[in-house]
Amino acid sequence: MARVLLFGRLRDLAGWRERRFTPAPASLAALKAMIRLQDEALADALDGPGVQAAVDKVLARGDAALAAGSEVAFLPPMSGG
Amino acid sequence: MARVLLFGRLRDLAGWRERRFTPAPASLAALKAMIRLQDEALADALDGPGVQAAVDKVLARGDAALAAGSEVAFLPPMSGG
Amino acid sequence: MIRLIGETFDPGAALNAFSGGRTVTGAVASFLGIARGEPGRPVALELEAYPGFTEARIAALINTAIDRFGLQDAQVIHRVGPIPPGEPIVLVLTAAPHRREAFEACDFLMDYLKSRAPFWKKEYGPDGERWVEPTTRDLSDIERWT
Amino acid sequence: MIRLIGETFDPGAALNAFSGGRTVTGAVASFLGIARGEPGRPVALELEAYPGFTEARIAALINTAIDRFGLQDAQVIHRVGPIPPGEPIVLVLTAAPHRREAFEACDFLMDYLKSRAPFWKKEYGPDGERWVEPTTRDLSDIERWT
Repeated sequence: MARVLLFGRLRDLAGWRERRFTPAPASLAALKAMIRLQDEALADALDGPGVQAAVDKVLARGDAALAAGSEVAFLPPMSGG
Repeated sequence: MARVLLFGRLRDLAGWRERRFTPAPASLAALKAMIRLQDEALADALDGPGVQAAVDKVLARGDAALAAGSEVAFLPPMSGG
Repeated sequence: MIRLIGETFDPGAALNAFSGGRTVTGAVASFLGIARGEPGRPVALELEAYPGFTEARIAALINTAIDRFGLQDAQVIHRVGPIPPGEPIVLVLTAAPHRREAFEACDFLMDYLKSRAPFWKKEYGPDGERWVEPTTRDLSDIERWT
Repeated sequence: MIRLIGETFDPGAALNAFSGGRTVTGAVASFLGIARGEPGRPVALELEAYPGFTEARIAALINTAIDRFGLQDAQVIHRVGPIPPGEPIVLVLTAAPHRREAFEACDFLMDYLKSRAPFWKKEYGPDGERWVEPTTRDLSDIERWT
């Protein structure tokens, strides 16, 4: 199982904030492939400009491995202040 | 009569803060000459680096004319904040 | 120190608490961001954070600023959730022996908060809502520090 | 607005009064200068102004900053007289639609206050008293704005 969190415009696009994916994907790339099977528009957006991923609250690259129970967050361009 | 005000280190040097000079000097240069007759060290300091003069609360050049009753302030280098 | 807060806060009290009792600090710079918007509208913007991650990233950013500018202290207070027009969004405070370091560190922290800190901001305007992303100016501002 | 004040003041209350109720201002920058010195000493420094002249020069400086940076408002509160260690000396507040202008104007005002505003400052240190004049750094700081 991987727990996936969406923020900002990605959440609005998908229509959900948090979802579990089972069985646990072995990598970030595998998780994205699972997402693409369900929601192509969301998968395209995850690969869009400026979107970053964090695995267990650490920024990760596209080929990062996932452990069972990993928390994966997809982060669109950030803007605070 | 001209009213002369000293600020900062000029006041410490002269030992006074405000003094009247009579008869009224016709210019800033004439006032400085009157001061030199009394206190050469102060006159040297008035000609020192960074010292400005204000006549009636407006910054003035060395050859500025003075009216009777003018207020002349000698301002050493400024530092606020 | 970083504090995320879900309701309005008192910037003046924060400034006094931060600056009070210091005798080796000569300089405290601050920046207060305020939600612009038509008075009377219930919400000017809404800020979302990623709890845990957002605080950790900003704490790391504050430590970077402290090292880079030789600060004595720095603090960020940042709102999350809906913010009515006129209310504070963010307060950044920096303390240093001299003014240049305090100013630059405050400026640096704001530039990073605007385009690198994990917040997502929705603006509610007369034409509806939209997600705000860093502006061209935000992106050129942050280039100054690299 | 410029205010010279002979006793301690509350920077937080001033920040709140300045920033409160604004809905078109996005950015308020501030700088607070604090008297450094050994705690327990009665006086860290003493500031002298030229009443009338000092206020007029600072009011003109504030207007210059408002024009140059497109500010919505700016305020300077400046102590005169003896100042114990840890007490505020100066508070500069600037309000603008965006942060860069607010920061730059605050920085500009402080640079001018440090080397061009009619104040004379005596420092009381462990080795006695001395008149403070603008430092080399103050003089190079102000060159940035010409």
